[in-house]
Amino acid sequence: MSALLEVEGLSKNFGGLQVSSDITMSLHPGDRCALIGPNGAGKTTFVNLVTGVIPPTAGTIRLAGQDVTKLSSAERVRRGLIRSFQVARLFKSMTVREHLELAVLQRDAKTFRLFASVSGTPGLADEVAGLLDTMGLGAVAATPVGSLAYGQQRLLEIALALAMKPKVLILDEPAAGVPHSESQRILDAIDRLPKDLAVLMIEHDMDLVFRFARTIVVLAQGRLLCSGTAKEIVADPRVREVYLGSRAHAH
Amino acid sequence: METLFGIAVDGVAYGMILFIISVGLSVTLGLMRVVNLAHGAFAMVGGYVASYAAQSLGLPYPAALVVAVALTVLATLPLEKLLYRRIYGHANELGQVLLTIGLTFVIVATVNYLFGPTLKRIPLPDLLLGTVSLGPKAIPTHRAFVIGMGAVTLLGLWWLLERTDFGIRLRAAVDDPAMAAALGIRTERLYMATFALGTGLAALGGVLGAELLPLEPYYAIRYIVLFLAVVAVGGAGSIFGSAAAALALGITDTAGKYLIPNFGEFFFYAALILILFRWPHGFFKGRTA
Amino acid sequence: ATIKVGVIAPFSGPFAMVGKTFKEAIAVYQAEHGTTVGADTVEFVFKDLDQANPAQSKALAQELIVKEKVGYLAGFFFTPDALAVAPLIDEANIPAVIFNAATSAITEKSPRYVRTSFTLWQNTVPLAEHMAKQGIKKVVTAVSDYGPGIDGETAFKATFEKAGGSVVDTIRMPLKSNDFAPFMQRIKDSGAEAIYAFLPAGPTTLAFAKAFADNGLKDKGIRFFGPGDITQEPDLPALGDAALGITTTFNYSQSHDSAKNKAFLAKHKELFGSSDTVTFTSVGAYDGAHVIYTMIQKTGGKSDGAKAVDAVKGMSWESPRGPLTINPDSRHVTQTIYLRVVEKVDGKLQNVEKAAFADQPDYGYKVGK
Amino acid sequence: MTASSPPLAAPLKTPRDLGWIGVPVVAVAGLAAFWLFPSDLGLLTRILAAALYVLSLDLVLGYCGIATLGQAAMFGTGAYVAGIAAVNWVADPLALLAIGGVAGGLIALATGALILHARGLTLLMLTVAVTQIVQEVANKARDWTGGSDGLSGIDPNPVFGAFRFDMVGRTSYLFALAVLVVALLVARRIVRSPFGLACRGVKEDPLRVSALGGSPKAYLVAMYAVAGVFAGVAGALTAVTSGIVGLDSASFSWSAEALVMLVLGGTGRLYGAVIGTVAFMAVHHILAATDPFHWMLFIGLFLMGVVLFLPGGILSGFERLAGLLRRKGDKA
Amino acid sequence: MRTDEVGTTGKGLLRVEGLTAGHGKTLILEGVSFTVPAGGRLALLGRNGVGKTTTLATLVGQTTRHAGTIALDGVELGSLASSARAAAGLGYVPQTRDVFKSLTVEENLVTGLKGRPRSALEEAYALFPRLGERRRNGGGELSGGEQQMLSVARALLGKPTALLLDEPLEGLAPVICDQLMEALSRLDMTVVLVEQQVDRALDFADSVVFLDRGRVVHAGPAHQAKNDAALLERHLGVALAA
Ligand SMILES: Nc1ncnc2c1ncn2[C@@H]1O[C@H](COP(=O)(O)OP(=O)(O)OP(=O)(O)O)[C@@H](O)[C@H]1O
Ligand SMILES: Nc1ncnc2c1ncn2[C@@H]1O[C@H](COP(=O)(O)OP(=O)(O)OP(=O)(O)O)[C@@H](O)[C@H]1O
Ligand SMILES: [Mg+2]
Ligand SMILES: [Mg+2]
Repeated sequence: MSALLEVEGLSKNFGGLQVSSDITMSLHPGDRCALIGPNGAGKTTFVNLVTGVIPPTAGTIRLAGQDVTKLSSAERVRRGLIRSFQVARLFKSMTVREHLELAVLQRDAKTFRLFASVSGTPGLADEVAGLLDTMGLGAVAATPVGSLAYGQQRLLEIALALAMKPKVLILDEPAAGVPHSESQRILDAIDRLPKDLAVLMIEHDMDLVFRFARTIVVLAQGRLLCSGTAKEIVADPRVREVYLGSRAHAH
Repeated sequence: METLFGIAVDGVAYGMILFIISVGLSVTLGLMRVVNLAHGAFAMVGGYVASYAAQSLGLPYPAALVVAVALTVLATLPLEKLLYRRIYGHANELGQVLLTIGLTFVIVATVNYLFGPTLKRIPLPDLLLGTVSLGPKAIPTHRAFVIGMGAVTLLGLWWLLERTDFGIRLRAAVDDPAMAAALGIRTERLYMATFALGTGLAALGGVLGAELLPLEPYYAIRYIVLFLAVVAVGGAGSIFGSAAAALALGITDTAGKYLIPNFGEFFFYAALILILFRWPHGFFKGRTA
Repeated sequence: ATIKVGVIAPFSGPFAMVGKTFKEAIAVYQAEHGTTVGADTVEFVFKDLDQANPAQSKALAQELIVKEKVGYLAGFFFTPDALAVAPLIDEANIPAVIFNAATSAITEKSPRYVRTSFTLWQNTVPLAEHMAKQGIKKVVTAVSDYGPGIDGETAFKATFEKAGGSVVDTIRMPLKSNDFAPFMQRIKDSGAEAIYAFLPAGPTTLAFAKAFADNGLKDKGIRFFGPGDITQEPDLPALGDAALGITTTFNYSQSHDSAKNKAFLAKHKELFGSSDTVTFTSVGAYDGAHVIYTMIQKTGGKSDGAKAVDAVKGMSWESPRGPLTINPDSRHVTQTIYLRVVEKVDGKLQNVEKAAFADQPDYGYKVGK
Repeated sequence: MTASSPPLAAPLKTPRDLGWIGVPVVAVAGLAAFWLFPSDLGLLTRILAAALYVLSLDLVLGYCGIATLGQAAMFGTGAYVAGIAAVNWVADPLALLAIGGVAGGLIALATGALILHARGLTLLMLTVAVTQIVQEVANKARDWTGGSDGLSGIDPNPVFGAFRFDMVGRTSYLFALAVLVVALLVARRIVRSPFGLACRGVKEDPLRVSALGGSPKAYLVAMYAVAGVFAGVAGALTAVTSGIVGLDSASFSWSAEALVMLVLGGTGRLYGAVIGTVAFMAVHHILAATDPFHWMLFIGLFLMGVVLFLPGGILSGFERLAGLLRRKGDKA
Repeated sequence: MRTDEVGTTGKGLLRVEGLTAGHGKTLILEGVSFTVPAGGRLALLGRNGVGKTTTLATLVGQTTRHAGTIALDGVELGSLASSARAAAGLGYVPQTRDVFKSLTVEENLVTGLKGRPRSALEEAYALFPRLGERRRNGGGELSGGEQQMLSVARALLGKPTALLLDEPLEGLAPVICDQLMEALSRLDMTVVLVEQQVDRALDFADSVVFLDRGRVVHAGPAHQAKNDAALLERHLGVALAA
């Protein structure tokens, strides 16, 4: 099967600092890939590059075969490249429900309807309800996000990503601040996603990584250090040295 | 060639006056993030105090200048405690607009009542009268003086805000007051000091600029757009930015009026739009996180 | 019965002085002539319109007519505010006596307008002729870029060039100008011997006059002419020595030497403690009040605009500013225009009259734009 | 708290508007005023037109978070274009409103596309600049606009060919009231539409919106244009009812006044615009009538008082009052 | 509580009693009490949204306190301004990091100095070399983990007597986590730690408090809790990876 996302020779400098250098990788339908690496290795930057938040210094990005390197981030989203944010980024005064409604309407390109009513949009309510209980947010549906606990905000982040029916889903530390009990929800939700889409997850919580990922890619100082299955990675001395540290064996 | 030189000189002179008059706003609006539309009012108060001190009390110009700044700061500090303190913070920009407009109205009405609607002047010392000639071009001595004062203010402020712990703490307190307080920074005192700095500079500008922007009760409202323009183009909170902006606008305005006087207004605002189009955050990207 | 007169003028805001002078002049007139005409009591009702805002002007006029049931409208400092009421005074058949608004075209817009102030043409034509006679050849006009300014420019250019002079540059300065140095530079470069300048009284005029002195045009011997508004008495102290030598033509100056004026000033001082603020708007209102009184008297108190206006067409009388006649077709005062120079008279800056041009009509009537 | 209840308090969601009652309330109040102040219709008409104008600002500021000092650019354009049309070609009042609306919308679309990439103070300045330019154009094009003398001689036909604009201003007033009510209904519809929701998203965090696949600027420009239509209609309405257009209708101070009146009433609620306008203009009128020399002092204190004691505007005051009453009700 | 008997010599005795607080009128905490002896280490655990952050925020004075007392070495902090509490010796690392985005890394650290000389900054760079490399970068430019480091370093520079940490390990690479916990355990100051990585938290702490819906539902020694799977299951819904 052809790759959904192909990244080739991707590089980024901030001033003198090379944050990503010559990264080449690809995601295929059904991939469940984890991207790990030390702090400041360039993971979030990589995501920002792929999703078009910042322009690369060099390299190309192809989505389902088409070159999207020049496209705006919004355009990439419309083509199914969806990401969640490392630090929850939400509309503080809008309720949880409104968030999901907006996401769905946006996905269906219905947001320029000036004279329609939100509540009257067919199918919307049900879909939103579905998303709410997938993430166990039903109880707080009517709460302005500004007054949600951090963890709950993280869950909403994921819910939003799911609402957009991604082809390629990129999760930047989805479980940061979410306790293990809750993080299982996230994995379950991901498992319930259509099998043919590709998921890339950035995470520092190793149990989560090992539970989720079939392949793991390690990034260090902006370069691909190595990639492989959980076993191979844990076994790799370089990874232990730069990233996992002593506790790795615990798993 | 000579024309260009003339335009440059007049432009710079005008620009520096703009800077002196606006820099106070760059501090309150840019650094403290308070949309202080009463800036013009404070400048005016400074001007009136100086005018009164010089004309009725017969103080010499420098003394009048100092008195004006001092009194304005003293007079406005209570306002900080009573009014501004309640409206600090991002969320409240509109409240700030409304409150400071209201305050401006009150000050205008008061000044109008106390001093009447007629124009007031601050008599210059003989030293500042007449003109100094720069090559082919002569500019009023007073403007040369203002240029000097402008340069001093510029450097002083830059040092204070960028090089001292005060500056760092202030910027921290503006960036995230709650966290700053949790680190032991006494935000209230910091804000009060900065507010005082802002109004002091406003008063200074009001006095030094009086030759160009004559004192009358509606001064407070008349020129606010001008002040905002300088701060916006400079990049809120950037002192150098304000200076650069003031000069740029000064030169633009002068060139426009000289070359195509009948369309000077167009020229100025068209230029403003172009500049802000090219530098959406102002010359020196403001400290708006 | 009580006959109400609605006065629309700025009583607050930057032009509050104007309203004040209107009010005071009317008070002086009533103090001199009483508040009754025949069987009727005359009551003035004042409405505040702080800046040019025609829509508001019309709303106020409406209120005055409908609610206050006024028989006469008066006041009007700005041209648009005066123009705004044209349809109303026609429909209600009410006269509108204009105390100031100085654009010639106004009285053409309704037969019920009568104007007791002046127009820029009226002041400018004699000035231009005088300058030509002085042997001045090259002049730059520098006017604020709005109606009156442009009227002034047109009037000056037409007259001065007809008299053989040449206008080497016509500068229209944005109303909001603060820094006049560039204009001064331009005037210098134009090599003119004199300027004809008109700006609205207030801060801009002050800054302009200062710039004129500071940038050494005065020293260079360039002469400064203009309509009298720019050196109106209340502003002179602030203008200071920068104003010395400015030569203007105008229909009134405080220092005008006549019994009527002395009496007027005396009464004003008596009522309000000082007569320093007396200026052209004062006499505009004073004579306006006189016209209204006459109308009431001639119409025997019945409110009929058309009749009232006809009644005062051609009427002549002696005013503090000199002899006045209401021109029957333009319904604007024909009056003496004085040539004045700003001088220090025992320590106080004054517009000192140097010459008088009798019976000046509104040269701008039906000239069109 | 019982063990079953989720660990959070009742949502602190503020009502976006007064719900459906708002519109009828405005209509009824409007008619009441018609009977109560039959001889103040001139002023009341101006208030209604101003309310529509301020409403247009609420669409941008309250629902997109764009603070602008340029609303008068659209108002003025609407007023002048409608005025010029009236003087030269068109006489039907409704047609004139439409023309004004289109004009306002177009200028908003054009300038919005040019300036809406900016934020905050920069945007504020840009909107000011646009207004100044519009005003300067109006000043320069004397032959069309009458320049500073104002554009007079606007004399539209009777409404529906039946009701002529009388001197007392009855027609004008009812006409304006009808327009305002319709406008409120439309506005209410728009802010509750998917589009309105998206705009609120942009207000909160544009970047997040683009991460959802939307283009923030597109929404902003669209809403700016919609507001432009409202402002343009308001301008045309003023031109039609007052018969004259002056440079003040495209002035900075008129823009600033809109902002003041809106914040006074409360942003993001539509009705705040109406309440703020009525409050401000009524207070202004009364003060100016009673004590022209010092009204500014009192209106200044009034504004400050509102900020200090009714943060969120007069409407929020009402809401809090209602809230108190409701809680009392619950207790009883 | 047993922790009371632990030697209360040295500074940093933190005693919280009957704390009822929330955001504005909405109550989040109800009668939360616990005591940490000088130099003691308390782990504050609980599910999402039970009030852990609110508890710490209340200690530093960022929420509305309706009732209860907060005493540090006998000094009542409850009524003091946030800045005064910091002066009294509280250090705080918020869950959302709250680095000053418009300040450089170095300037951020300076804000934490509390009057100590700038030379002290080297301590921070020693603890997190990464920050040293980035000292001229804007705080907003830092990576998530780097911001976390900065937030922690900033708090440590002030030499607080009691340090409040809200999920300090979030977003840190395991190696860094090791280093940080190691560094923390070398500090001798009172520490209240909120952490999702329960195993690390319990290894570090000597006593633990479990919150649920704004109330303390269990308090006791950490080692005990660590081996009480049922307890953890009940209050966190997790069993530790053995
Ligand atoms: N705008 C920027 N300007 C300068 N440097 C930047 C900028 N953005 C990121 N960096 C630097 O690039 C490096 C990589 O940042 P990035 O956020 O990608 O790291 P990361 O792998 O996501 O780390 P973490 O796991 O801590 O989130 C960091 O050292 C950061 O300081
Ligand atoms: N600003 C706020 N206004 C109102 N309620 C709030 C606010 N912030 C948080 N809450 C509520 O208070 C409760 C406790 O929040 P808190 O952040 O203390 O939980 P937490 O234990 O830190 O959760 P997490 O582990 O996700 O950080 C939550 O239910 C949350 O919805
Ligand atoms: Mg990251
Ligand atoms: Mg928390």
